[in-house]
This record gives sequence, C-alpha cells and structure tokens, in this order.
Amino acid sequence: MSAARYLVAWAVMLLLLGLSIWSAFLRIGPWQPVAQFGIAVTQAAIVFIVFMRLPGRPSLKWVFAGAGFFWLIFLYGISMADYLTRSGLPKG
Amino acid sequence: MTTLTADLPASYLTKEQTIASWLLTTDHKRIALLYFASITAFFFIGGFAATLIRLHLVNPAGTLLQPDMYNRMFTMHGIVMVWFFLIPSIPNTLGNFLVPLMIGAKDLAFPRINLASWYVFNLAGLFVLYFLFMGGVDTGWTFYTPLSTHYANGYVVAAAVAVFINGFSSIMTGLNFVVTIHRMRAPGMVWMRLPLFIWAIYATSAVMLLATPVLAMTLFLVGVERTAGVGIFDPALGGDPLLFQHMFWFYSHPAVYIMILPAMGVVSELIACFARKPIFGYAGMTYALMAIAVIGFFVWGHHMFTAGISIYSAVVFSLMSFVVAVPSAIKTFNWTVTLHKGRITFDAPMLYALGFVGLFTIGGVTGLIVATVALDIHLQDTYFVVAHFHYIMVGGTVSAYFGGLHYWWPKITGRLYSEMLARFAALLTFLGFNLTFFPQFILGYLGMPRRYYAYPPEWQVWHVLSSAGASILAVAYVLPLFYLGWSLFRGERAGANPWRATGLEWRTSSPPPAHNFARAPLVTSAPYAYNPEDGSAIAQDGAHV
Amino acid sequence: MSESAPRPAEQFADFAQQGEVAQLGMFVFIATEVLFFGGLVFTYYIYRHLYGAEFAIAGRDAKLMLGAINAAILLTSSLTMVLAIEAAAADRQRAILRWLALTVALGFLFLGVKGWEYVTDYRDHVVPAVNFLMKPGYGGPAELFWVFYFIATGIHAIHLTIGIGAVLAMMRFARRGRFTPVYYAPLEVVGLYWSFVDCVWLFLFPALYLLGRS
Amino acid sequence: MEWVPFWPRNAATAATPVDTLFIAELAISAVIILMVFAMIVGFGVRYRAGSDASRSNLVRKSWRFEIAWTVATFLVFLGLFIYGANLYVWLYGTPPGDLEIYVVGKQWMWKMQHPGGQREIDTLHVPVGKTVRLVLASQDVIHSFFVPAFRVKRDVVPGTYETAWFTPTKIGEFRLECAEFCGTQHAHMLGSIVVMAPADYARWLADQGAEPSLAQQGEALFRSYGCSGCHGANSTVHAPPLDGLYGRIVHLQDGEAVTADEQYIRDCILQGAARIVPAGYPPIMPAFAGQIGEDDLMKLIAYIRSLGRERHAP
Repeated sequence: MSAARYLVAWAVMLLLLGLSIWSAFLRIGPWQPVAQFGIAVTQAAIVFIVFMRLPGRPSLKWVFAGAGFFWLIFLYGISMADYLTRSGLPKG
Repeated sequence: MTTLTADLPASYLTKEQTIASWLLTTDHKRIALLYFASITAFFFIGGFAATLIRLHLVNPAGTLLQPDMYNRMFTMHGIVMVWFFLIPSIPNTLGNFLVPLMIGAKDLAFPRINLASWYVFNLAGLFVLYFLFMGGVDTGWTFYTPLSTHYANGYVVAAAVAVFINGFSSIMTGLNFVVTIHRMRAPGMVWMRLPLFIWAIYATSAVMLLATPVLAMTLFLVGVERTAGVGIFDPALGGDPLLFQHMFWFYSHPAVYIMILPAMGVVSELIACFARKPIFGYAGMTYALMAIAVIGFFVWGHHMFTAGISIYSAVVFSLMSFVVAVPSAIKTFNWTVTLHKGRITFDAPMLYALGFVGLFTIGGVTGLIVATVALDIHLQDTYFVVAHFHYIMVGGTVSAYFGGLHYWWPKITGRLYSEMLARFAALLTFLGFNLTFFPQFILGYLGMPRRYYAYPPEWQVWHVLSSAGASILAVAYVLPLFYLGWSLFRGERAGANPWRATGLEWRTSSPPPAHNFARAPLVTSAPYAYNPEDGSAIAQDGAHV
Repeated sequence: MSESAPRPAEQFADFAQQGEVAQLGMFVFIATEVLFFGGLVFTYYIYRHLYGAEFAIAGRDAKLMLGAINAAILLTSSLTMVLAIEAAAADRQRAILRWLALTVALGFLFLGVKGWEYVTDYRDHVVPAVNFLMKPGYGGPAELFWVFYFIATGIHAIHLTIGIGAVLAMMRFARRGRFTPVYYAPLEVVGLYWSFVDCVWLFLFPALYLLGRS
Repeated sequence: MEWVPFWPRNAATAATPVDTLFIAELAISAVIILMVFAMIVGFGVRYRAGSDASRSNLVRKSWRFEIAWTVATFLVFLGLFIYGANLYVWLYGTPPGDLEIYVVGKQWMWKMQHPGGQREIDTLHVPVGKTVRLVLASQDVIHSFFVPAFRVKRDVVPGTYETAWFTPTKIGEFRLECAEFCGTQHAHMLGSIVVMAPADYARWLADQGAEPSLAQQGEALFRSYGCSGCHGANSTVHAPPLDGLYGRIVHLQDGEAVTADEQYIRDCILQGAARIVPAGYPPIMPAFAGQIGEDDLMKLIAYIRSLGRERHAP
C-alpha cells in the first residue's frame, strides 16, 4: 500500500524534473529562476514529506528539518538587503 | 590515579583505571575531563601568546618581536582563544559533565558521538600545533580576504583546516545537547523547571548548529581560493571581499553568543545558590536567553559599519544591535535584583559571579557605544573594540568559567579546595582584568588601531598600565592551577552537596557514580527553591537540603 | 555494538526512545548540512545576481543531458532506499538486502556518470586552475561559474560517497539479521541522509545546468 | 574636550558632534554601571549572611517590574540609536566638496593625487576650512583610511571605490593611520594630513612644479588606451558620448537606471560591454580588467569628469 505511495511520489518527481528542464528553454526571462527554484522546492518538500517520512512521531522532526531552511532566510535576506541597497554597485 | 581516589567512594573515576578506559570512554563525565585537559592546554598556549603581545607593547617602538612575529602572535592568540578555548570552554567541560546530571539522565543521547567530538577537537588542535611550529599565520583570526587568500605568507590553509575540523566538534556537541535536552529529561523535568544553565546550553547549542556550518563553508572556500588560485572572493577575478565578511560574521557574531550564553547560565546558578534566593524572573531569564540566541543572528553587520555596506543596512544592523542588548540588560537587572533580600555568602564562586556581572555590564554598555553607527566610524578597528570584546569574553566568559569550575569542583573531583586562596584569585582576576583592559578604552578613543606592533610614545603610559594589569591577570589565572591541583591530592573530602544547592547534580554522590544516579530521580520542584529567611532549600526532587 | 541479544543502549528506556532520538539526531545533522550547502548556494546566488549575463553564457556549456540523467538516477535511488526501510518494517529480510544493493548500484552509477562528465569538462577546457580557457563570449566572471560548479558537485559527490559507504554498512547489518520490525533505526537514519543528499542535487541541478538555455 | 589629557584632538567639523554623542553615551553608561555596582555592593552588605535584615515579604510577582524595566531600557536604547543613526547619515553622506583627492592604498603606503596633478605619498596637504572629498581605492588588500583627529574612517576595499569627506577646522599636522590589518607592515602604513592656511596651501601647490593636471594626464591615457577611437568626437563607432556623463542618470538596457558616479565609470571601463550597457548602444566595448592600474583608472575618471565640467563652465 505504502509502496504505491512511494511509486507515485517518484513518478511525480520525474515529471517535475522534466518540467524544470522544459522551463529552461522557455523565454520567460526573470521568471525562469523563479520557476526552476519553485520546482526544486516542491521536489524537496516531496522528498522530506514522503521519502523522509516527516509526518509521524516524533513531531519535533518538523522543527529540526525546517530550522536549517528557515535560518537560511536570514543569511540570504539580510545580506541581499545590503547588496540591493549598496550604492555604486551596479546590477548585472 | 588510584592514590588520588583512595579515600573516595566508588565513582565514575574509580570504575576502571586503565588508560584505555579513559581514551575509549563514553561516559560524559570522563569526556568532560578529557576536554578539560585539552582546553586547559590551549588556554595556556593562547595565554602565552597574549603575554608576549603585552610584553612587546610595553615599548612603543615595538622591538621585542619582529613585525611578522607580532602579527603571527595576535593571530594565534585569536584563533586559539576563540575556537580552542572560549567556544568549547563551558559547554564542553561543565556542559558535558552537568547536562545529563542536571536533567536526571544516565548519559547524553549519543555518547559515542560525544567521544568522537573530543577526538575531532584534538585533530583540529594538531593542525593548530602544526601551523604553530611551522611558523604561524598572519591574517588575524578573521581571515579577511584578499589578504588571507593572496597576500598572507603564513600557513593559512592549515589554520583554516584546523578551524573547519574544530567546527565538526562544535556541531557534534551541539547536536548531542539539543537532542538530549529534548528527549532525555527525567520524569517531571518540564521545560519551565529546567535550571537556567540547561536553558543556556540549549540556546548555545542551537546557535552552534545554525552558525557553524556557514563558517565551515566560508573557510572551505578560502582554502580552495588560496590553494587553487581561483577568485571566489578576489576582486581581481570578479569576487567580492564583502561577501566573505558577510558569511564570516554570520557565524562569528553569533559565536560571541556561543561564548557568553553558557556563562550567563553558570552565573544564574551561582547567584541563586549563594544568595539563597530563587532567581528573580526565572521565566523572563529563559525568554531573554532565547531572544539573545535568535536576535544575535541579525546583528552581524555591525562588524562591517566602515567596510562599505550600504548605509541603509548599516542603520538596520545598528538598530538590531541595540535590540539584542535589551535582553542582556534584563538579565543583568534580574541578577542584581536576585541579591535583594537574599542571604548572601561570598564564597569564591560567588565572587567570580559578581565579578562577571560587573565586567559584563561594562562590556555591555561599551557595546552600546560601538553599536551606535556614528561612533563606530571612529571606534571600529581600534583598541576600544578590543577592550569591549575582552570585557565580554574574558571578563565575562572566563570569569564565569572559573566561577563554575570552583562551584562544581567538589562534584567533579569529590574534593574541596582552599577557599581562601580561591577568593584571593577571584579578587585578583577582577583587579588585574580591569587594569589590563580599562586603559585600552582610552587608547581606542585616542585612535590607536588594533594589530599595531608600534605606536607613538605619548601612548606608552596606557600600554604600560595594561601590561602591568596583564601580569596580575596571569598570576590570577595560574594560581587556581596550583590550589585546585593540590586539592586533588590533599583536599578535604566533599559531601554530596557542599553548597546545599537545589540542582539534581547535587542529589548524587560526589563524585557521581558511573551512571549518575543510584535511583532514577523524579522531579517535583521548580529550580532554585531557596528560602532566604533561614537559608534552607528544597532540591528539585523534593528533598529538603 | 556487537551484543547478540538486542537491547537498547544504557541511557535509553526502550527501543522506541532510542529510535526516535536517532532520527532526531539525524534531522539536526541535516539542518546543519542545509546551512553548509546553503552557504555555498548563497555565494553562488550573489554572484549570479551580480554577473547574470556571464553566468548564463558559461552555464550553457554544462552538460545538461548528463546532469538530468544523474538527477533521475538519484531520485530513483531515494525510492529504492525507502523501499528497503519499508521491507525492514515488514520484516522481509531478503527484500532489505535487494533494495539496498540496488541503492548502492544507483549510487555508483551516479558517480560514474559524474566522473564521465568531469572528463568531458576537462576536454572542454572549463576546469578552473587545471585546464581553463576563456572562450569567446566568456566574460571575466565566467570562471567563477565553473569554480562553483566544481566545488558544488565535488562536495555533493563526497557526500554521496559517504552515503554509499553507510548503505554498504547497512547491508552488512542486514545480512547479520540485525534489523527487526521493532528496531531498525540505523537503516532509517541512513535513509534520511541518503534522501537529503538527493535533495541537495535537486537544488544544484537547476542552479548549474539550466542557465542560459533559452 | 582637549583639556582632558587623554582626549583625541578635535580638528574637523565632524569631531564635535561625534564627541558630544560619545560623551552622552558615556554618561548613560556611567549611570548604568554605577547603578549595578551600587546594587551589588549595597545588597551585598545589607543582606550578607550574617545580617539580621528582614527577608520577609519577598516580591513574588515580578512581571510588572520586568516589563517596566524592559520598556524603559528599550526606549533609552531607541533614543541613542536614532541620535547615532541620524549623525551617521550626515557623516556618510557625501557633500560635493571643494576639493577632490584621489587616494590609492597599497601595501604599505598611501598615494594621494590632487586634481592639479600633484602627487604625494603618505602626506596630504589640504587647506583649512574647505570640504575635502576623498575617492579611495586599493591596489591589493583591504586598508582603512583613518584620521582620529577628524573622526573619519573608511575601509578601502579593492575592486570598488569608497568616498569620504572631512572639513578641517584647525591648522596643523594630523595622524593618518591604516585601521584594517593589511599585512606585515600594517603598523607603519602611516601618514599625515597637513592642514594649511589657504594662502600657504596655494603657495605649496605652486611649489610642486608644473605637472599636467590629473584630467590632462587622463586625457593622454584616454588616447593611449584607445578609448578615443570609439568615444572620441569624430569616431564612426556608435559609442555613448562621455560629455557631461558624470553625475547623470544612465538608463541601462535591462531598464535599470543608475547614477554615473566614479564606481559606475570604473565598472564600465573594467568590465566593458559584458556589464553595463546604456540603452540604445550595441554591447561592443572590450573589458579592461587587469590592464589598467588603480592610478591610471583614477586619472581616466578625472578626465571623464572634466568633460562635463568644461562644457558647463561659465
């Protein structure tokens, strides 16, 4: 029963992989990294929830699994705030 | 070993006596002692470098050491003291020893990982000794690029590897503590009954786990850049040196909290016990600890105020630096108010703890001064900053470490030390410390930059005062080595609870048996149930002590 | 470690607690790994932000086909790994071994493809510090892209190699019948690590292979 | 404050406001420190184990105290922050400046270039009362330009330009230091700022000999590096004209708009078309990274700046 669930998840992941590659050839400019990153996040969520079986005891797993990603927001966000407001540093 | 424990009850010390039983032990208490040996060695290596620096600076022309040698000395002092003494000091010795005892567990969750972390720590230490004997590093402990990657002529890669490996030991320890505190507490030991030392270790571990990996990656990139000659942070190849600083300080500012949070935990235990009063505002103290741990991650940019970050982010970093000072102020207030209507005795641990509060306050308010962006433009990279962070890390952390060591010494060894000498050492620490570092505030405002091996003659008087203080401080730090060492052989036997304290660690024999408790403890009482009216107390397992 | 009659380690009350604690420990470790790789990806994104055009041109020379095949291999290996754990929970000892062996095989296959990719990269002169030529159209920071490409894929490959070693160890345990439906925490913990390494590739793949294709 | 034996000299307009803020914070610090020490000593004496002071009626509900204390601390801190941030924005803003000095830091010396072409090493002569604007660059590692008497400090990071300014108020010689550790001779990367009366300064400038001005030197480089081939007046290549470029808003191809300051011009020269192409021009400019040193770059920029000025000059 659960084996079927894993198979479905696996198939969805392959599908998303294809979608990601396909999106790379679309001319959607700045939306491209957004799309690809969004797909990667979805895939990672599937891995964590299905393959790493986050639901279930101990529920503290959610906190620990999320902590790393959550903390990255601070590193990225606060540093990016500096880069985006630094004068004289033109954007590429 | 047998002679040392001859008249002591059977304990973790007496269980097995072979060398292998120590080197392969998974007992958290023995591992704590292994760590104690390692970091004491590093404390004196770093202290030796500090001694040379202070001797050198007595003369304004700076002729004792060659310029290159001076630069290597302060670099080594920084690297050794930060990563090989201050960061592991309280967590890996006192923390390792006490966390399972205080929460009523038999051991940490992962005893083998705990042992492995000690070996990893020493492996990193070997790299330190390697670059030390090969000739040292001359980048400063901050490894700023492109100096470290393309211009420095010391053993930068070896130093980076040492710190990188050391990071693994931090992570292993932090991981062990977090999981242990979450899952291994004795029945009845709910979160709001945890001693503040445990809260502090928990907050520290969280910071270790969340910050150390970023430092590891940063130093890895520095190592790659230096060995392969590619330009990750090199502006000539499109890199950005400020990116290195962002990543470095994302770890290294929280690292300050890795050093100070455990000290705050120790001091909370000491003040409550020797004032015979529950700590004032226990819940507030726990929130303050966690707030410092979290907000401490948002302030790293105050190390970069003059480095060319945008003025908007500089202002925000300044604001956050003021915000993070608020919980520290609350803690200071609560410690002092705890004394109110207490029944205070001034044993050596208490003297260290009160010294901590005083020095931490001075370090804290000068921290506000450097957090003010406009003032930091003048003060950044001067002796003012040097004095400020030594007040926090040495006046704060090292005082608390010594205080904790004296407080739990009877528990660790089963012996009492000479109280008189200990009080003398505590007072000497306070005096010597202030004489060493207070003149440096003045030097800093006068405009003496850090890491200068020579300076104008008119500043000599302040440097001489500082060096004189350093020699007093050196005596104060060496003294415990003698009387604590002496106590191992001749010290009076300590009872299970010489201070009549409330923690679970005092509810087992001194020294504790191999698996900590003869009977698994059941926790029924809040921590610090001291009664100042008659000095009595109720231990956490409900016993009157 | 080698006692025959299984009982929980001394500091634990029972196997359930030991298993939960082991899982939690692994998740904490994974959090630190997220920050470790996160730091690398962070530098990559800063430079991609600063040098978008150069990165796009350089990224076009990454071997998309090989990268995509490897992504599929890793995704499949996560599936076989989790099936091994399911087999342990259902006490199907032969199945544990079979799925673990398949996982190891996929792991080696990934490394093989990766190795082949490095060879073609070398022939392409895009290996910084070893064999690098500024191609026409490459801007200065193009080399930075390749630096990140090799650091990221290199560290990932090291993680995967450690994972293969861990799975091989689990196969030894399984052959000795150490996993029972009551206690198979080591297998579970290795599975978590394996899936996480898979996860890392999911982020590296678009960052390194999908630039500048349109 | 100079009557205090350990107070730094006050020789620029920024010094007084910085000192005032510093004294204010010192005063607040002193109050806090005295309060804490007084409480420790006072309680320590009154409630020592031997004393028979009453310990009854302990405060049990501490929330009110704690919240009051927290809010009060926070408000005081907030006030200090606003005061400091305000002053900082003024210190870090760059006023136009009466005088532009280009400074290049390298291990272990400071090279100064006056607009008139005069060059100095480790010494900088400036007239009193005039606002001096510095454009700082580094040839190798990070240095930091620090004049304690002026309360001015800027890290000089290789690969980018930093600007700083000061207005000296006193005649005399003031210590210039490198504040960021930069290698073996860091402690000897010293210099001095010589502040002179305007007349003395004019005489000093004249005594330096008739060198071509910085912009003139830049013009020569502009030709020798081949810039004039495309950007020159009678070029057939469709390259953006540089007249009056400095200080203008440039619209880039990706829709972004940037101000053409020193940093922008520097990036354009070093990175060429790979980077910042103004809208409407083909990306054909080569990158000069690695071919032009910091000194020459500054001369080129001085020249490009002068192109605007000449035209607007009355």
